[in-house]
Amino acid sequence: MNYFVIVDVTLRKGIADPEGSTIERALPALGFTGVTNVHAGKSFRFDVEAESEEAALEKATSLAERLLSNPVIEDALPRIGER
Amino acid sequence: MNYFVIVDVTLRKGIADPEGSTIERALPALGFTGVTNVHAGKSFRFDVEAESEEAALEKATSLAERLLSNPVIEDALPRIGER
Amino acid sequence: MSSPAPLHRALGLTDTELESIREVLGREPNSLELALYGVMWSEHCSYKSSRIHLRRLPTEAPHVLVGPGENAGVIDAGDGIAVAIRIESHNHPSAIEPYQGAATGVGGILRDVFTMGARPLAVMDPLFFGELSDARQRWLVEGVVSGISGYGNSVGVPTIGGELTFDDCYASNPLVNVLCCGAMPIQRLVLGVASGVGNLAVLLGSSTGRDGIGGVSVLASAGFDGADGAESLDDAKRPSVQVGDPYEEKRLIEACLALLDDGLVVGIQDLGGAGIVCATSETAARGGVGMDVDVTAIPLREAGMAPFEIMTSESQERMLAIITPENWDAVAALCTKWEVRATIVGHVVEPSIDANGRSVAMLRVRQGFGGEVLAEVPASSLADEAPLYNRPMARPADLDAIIADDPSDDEPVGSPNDDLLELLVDPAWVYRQYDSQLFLNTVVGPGRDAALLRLAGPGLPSSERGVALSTDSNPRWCALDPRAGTALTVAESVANLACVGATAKAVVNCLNFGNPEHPEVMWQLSEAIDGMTEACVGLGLPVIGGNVSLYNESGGHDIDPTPVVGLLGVIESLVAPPPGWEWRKGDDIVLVGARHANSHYRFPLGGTRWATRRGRRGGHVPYFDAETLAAAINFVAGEVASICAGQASDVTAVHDVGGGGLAVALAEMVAVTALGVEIVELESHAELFAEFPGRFVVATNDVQSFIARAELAGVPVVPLGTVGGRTLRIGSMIELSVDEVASRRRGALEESLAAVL
Amino acid sequence: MARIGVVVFPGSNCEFDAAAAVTRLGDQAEFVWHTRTDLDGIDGVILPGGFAHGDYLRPGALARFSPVMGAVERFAATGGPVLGICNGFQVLVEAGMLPGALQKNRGLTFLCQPTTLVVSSTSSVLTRGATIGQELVVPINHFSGSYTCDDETHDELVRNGQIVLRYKENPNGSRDDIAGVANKSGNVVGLMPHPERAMSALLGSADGMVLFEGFLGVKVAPFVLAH
Ligand SMILES: Nc1ncnc2c1ncn2[C@@H]1O[C@H](COP(=O)(O)OP(=O)(O)O)[C@@H](O)[C@H]1O
Ligand SMILES: [Mg+2]
Repeated sequence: MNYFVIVDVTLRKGIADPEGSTIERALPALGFTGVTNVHAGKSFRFDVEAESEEAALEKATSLAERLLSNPVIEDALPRIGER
Repeated sequence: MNYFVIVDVTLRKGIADPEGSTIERALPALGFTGVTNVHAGKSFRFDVEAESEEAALEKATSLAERLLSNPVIEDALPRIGER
Repeated sequence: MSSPAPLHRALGLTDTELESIREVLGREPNSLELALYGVMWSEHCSYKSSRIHLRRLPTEAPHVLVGPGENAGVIDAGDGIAVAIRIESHNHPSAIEPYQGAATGVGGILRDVFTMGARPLAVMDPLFFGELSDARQRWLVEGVVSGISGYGNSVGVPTIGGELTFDDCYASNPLVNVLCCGAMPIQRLVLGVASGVGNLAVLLGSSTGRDGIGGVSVLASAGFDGADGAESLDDAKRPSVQVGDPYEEKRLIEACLALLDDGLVVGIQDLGGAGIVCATSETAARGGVGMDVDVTAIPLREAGMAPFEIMTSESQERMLAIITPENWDAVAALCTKWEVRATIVGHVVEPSIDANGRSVAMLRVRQGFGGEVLAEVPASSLADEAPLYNRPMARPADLDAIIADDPSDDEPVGSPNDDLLELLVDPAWVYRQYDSQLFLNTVVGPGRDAALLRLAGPGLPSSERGVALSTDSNPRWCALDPRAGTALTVAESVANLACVGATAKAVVNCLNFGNPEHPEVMWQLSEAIDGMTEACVGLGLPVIGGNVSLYNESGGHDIDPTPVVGLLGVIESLVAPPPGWEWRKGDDIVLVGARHANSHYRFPLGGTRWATRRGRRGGHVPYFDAETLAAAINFVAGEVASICAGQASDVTAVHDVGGGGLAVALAEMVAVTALGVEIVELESHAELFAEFPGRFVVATNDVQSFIARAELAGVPVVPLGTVGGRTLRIGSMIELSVDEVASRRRGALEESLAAVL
Repeated sequence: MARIGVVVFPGSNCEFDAAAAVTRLGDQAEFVWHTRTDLDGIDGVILPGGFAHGDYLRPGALARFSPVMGAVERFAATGGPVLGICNGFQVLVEAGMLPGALQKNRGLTFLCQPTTLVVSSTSSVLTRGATIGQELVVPINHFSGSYTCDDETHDELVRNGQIVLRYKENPNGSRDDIAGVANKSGNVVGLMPHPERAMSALLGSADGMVLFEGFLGVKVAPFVLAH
């Protein structure tokens, strides 16, 4: 079976997020108020060939932790997605 | 009310995704097989002050299209997220 | 098949052009054939409006190895090294997706250079935007600069200079020009020629997607899909934006140069605008041979692509190599090492014999080698025989009135101090984002008069020489007088090179103009070409390549005529850096060159930055006078060259007087040295801000001996003052602290951009 | 004469420049393609700057899986000198051979400019020929050069003298102005600035010379492990 997996990669708490803060600072000038705590992250989407949803997630988790994120600064969360 | 919004920015269908293809090509050598159609995207997380969920999403959509993506090559999909 | 009659217009072909196609083929073209003509006979590919004018440019000199017409111009730079150079525009793509538009512009210009066998060693990026008070312009600037940075840095070619102009005429039509210069051992020079019947056409690099199909996409809409079998495609979703992949390009560069070093290719050609049809028809036409292309062999990124999409796609990072069949295994092995995909997509075949017994090199598009022929047209009819137009020309009716309204007569309003501060901009925010040092060649990087590089690089014979590069433009002059404006722009460029000791050797140009269907635009283009011709003949320079970008319109208005000059020079011995702008305490400052302009006015202000900032866009442009210019330029170039050759000199700093005039040139030197200067009283405020080339500010620690040398050379010198203190003082007109000058200049651009990300 | 292996990944672009710095000081440079799995006969390894594997995913993230990296790790484990410059530094942290991580620059733009470095520790193969407090003008050329680590790691770096170079004026937001760090033994060093671009007055600075002299063992005693 082919499963569609999405991995969200976000910066770990406490790690500086210059991209998020820059966007946040720029917002008022562009007319956006009331938007706070902006954080920038990455996401990866792919198909995983596996026996079961669980097996697919397991594979995706290993991929996410070993490759798609840098554990020193990032968290990675895989989930089964909808196409 | 404060709503937590996540905006996923992905490349539009048909637009070349060199990052995704490069990662995909590298996988077999790293011992990951059966992973295909890899696509790389961005995501933004923020809090929106708004009257209702709908109003929050509307604000996020405008923000997503005007600032967080270029609709010529990217799709931006805002959703209410869980913290 | 649906009748092609309504189709040809949708493909951008006129009724007369359709008639010519029928004549060439001796029959009705099918829709695929029409699509091929549609892209190849577009203005972009065929230069149909400009070609008859471009023929007037001088193109020859003993050191020219390859002139216009090839992918890049090439000169013999000495010591067994050939230098290739090319400039191109990527204006329209950059207007809708600034990052990718600029990035793919860099990718394209690199391919033009390494397809000649040269390793790309330097990029330059002349950029033109609307005023930064508009948020969209800031978005464009950020996007374009990061696109050039993102692609150029990653692909590993330093960006060593460019231009940065802000003017409302570019508000919805920014100009993004990119120049690339590369070098090769002279024997590696190759041309994009297919020859040798039985040889193979090998497609290298990326797969082919529906990128940049643009105009021909009408074929996909209902009614036209029959013959080509295009699957239901939602036009609105069709991506015409190309995404650059610098990593693919980097591997492509290494693989192609290695193929050439190993003698494995007969000819090689990049895929640019019009993709495979362009590369195959051009190589076949140049070689006088036929070419069979198998559309099913081409690796695709997307399913269900129709032949017209495959043939015209502008997917990036692809090259076409012509090889002998015996070399296929070696080519494949080398490409595997560099992880570059190599696929045989075509065969070189005998030319066909037409009804009159003449041999005609045919491009045939087939469904499988030996399979059904989907299109069959003479290669040269696509590549070289587009109709040429001598479009109507007319001098703008209001030009005389505009010229008559000359700001040189204006009395100064307000303080010259403020005027000067307003004119100071340091483009460092831009060029700091570019790797300008890779290959350890950059002796003078961005931010000075011209860039100066050692003539060295991987695989080159060793040499003590250097090459210098400058890009220049002056749309303000060219709007008033495109002929004199263009000639003066060339002169300004030659003066820039003199500041780093180099002798100009060759010109490339990028002619950015408005809509050629406007007679005024055609007149501007023709005048600009005459001006370039006059300057190049007068200064002894060949034009070895260029690019024409038309249809640059903004809100219904044509942009100001913007011919961009790229100039390549050589210095014979480069063992010490040129003096630069850093003068020293106690130095004497002199002005070298004619003090007064050869013009209606001693100090003309027409078309200057000073006048434009005040909304004054009229006036007279100075005359171009090759002899006077050449004397000053050659003298300065010689002075600097001897310093670069390691000789002792009393000259400590050199800067040419360019945009903003004498006051700006002095202020720039004050800013970078952080040392003040005391300048004598000038004739008038106009002398502060007048712009005309051929003048240099020189600092010397032995003014007597310097003046003696200048006199010997017949070049006028005016003593201006002495270096020292913490103030920039120019007579009674300017008095500014060094810190204010420096901080205003440093911060100007960033402050204007600050409102955006 | 030392034999220095300059590792070349697809996408590397400073390999010629690194090799030029080595040969300029009279040693021998040898390109090591990333698929090689041995470093036989090599006396020192340089991971040069550039964009290995396009820097896709994260700088260094794909490169650290290249076959050659196993050999580099073994080489380092036996005390062999390893120098990562810019992208090479990013590969070393991704591979876990050096602590910390490199994030995007504070200003979110690529930066190519001269910087002044201050030598903070001389117990590394790179800085052993310099003196503490010595100032060196060396250019930077990166987008992701902001050094990041947690407090614990930082304490340890300080305690062990592993912070070898700091910026005099921080250009990119690096924690504690860090420009370069070493491993505990001092034989593996990574730095974001490009010392190979500062080897000649003609090009603006020759201050990188003292660093390469250290790395190549010129004019200084052979490196002795610090711990
Ligand atoms: N877009 C750019 N990219 C890189 N360098 C630039 C850019 N714009 C300007 N520069 C550099 O800044 C310096 C000043 O440019 P300019 O004012 O056009 O010089 P000049 O008036 O002498 O022709 C030049 O060295 C130029 O190469
Ligand atoms: Mg210039």
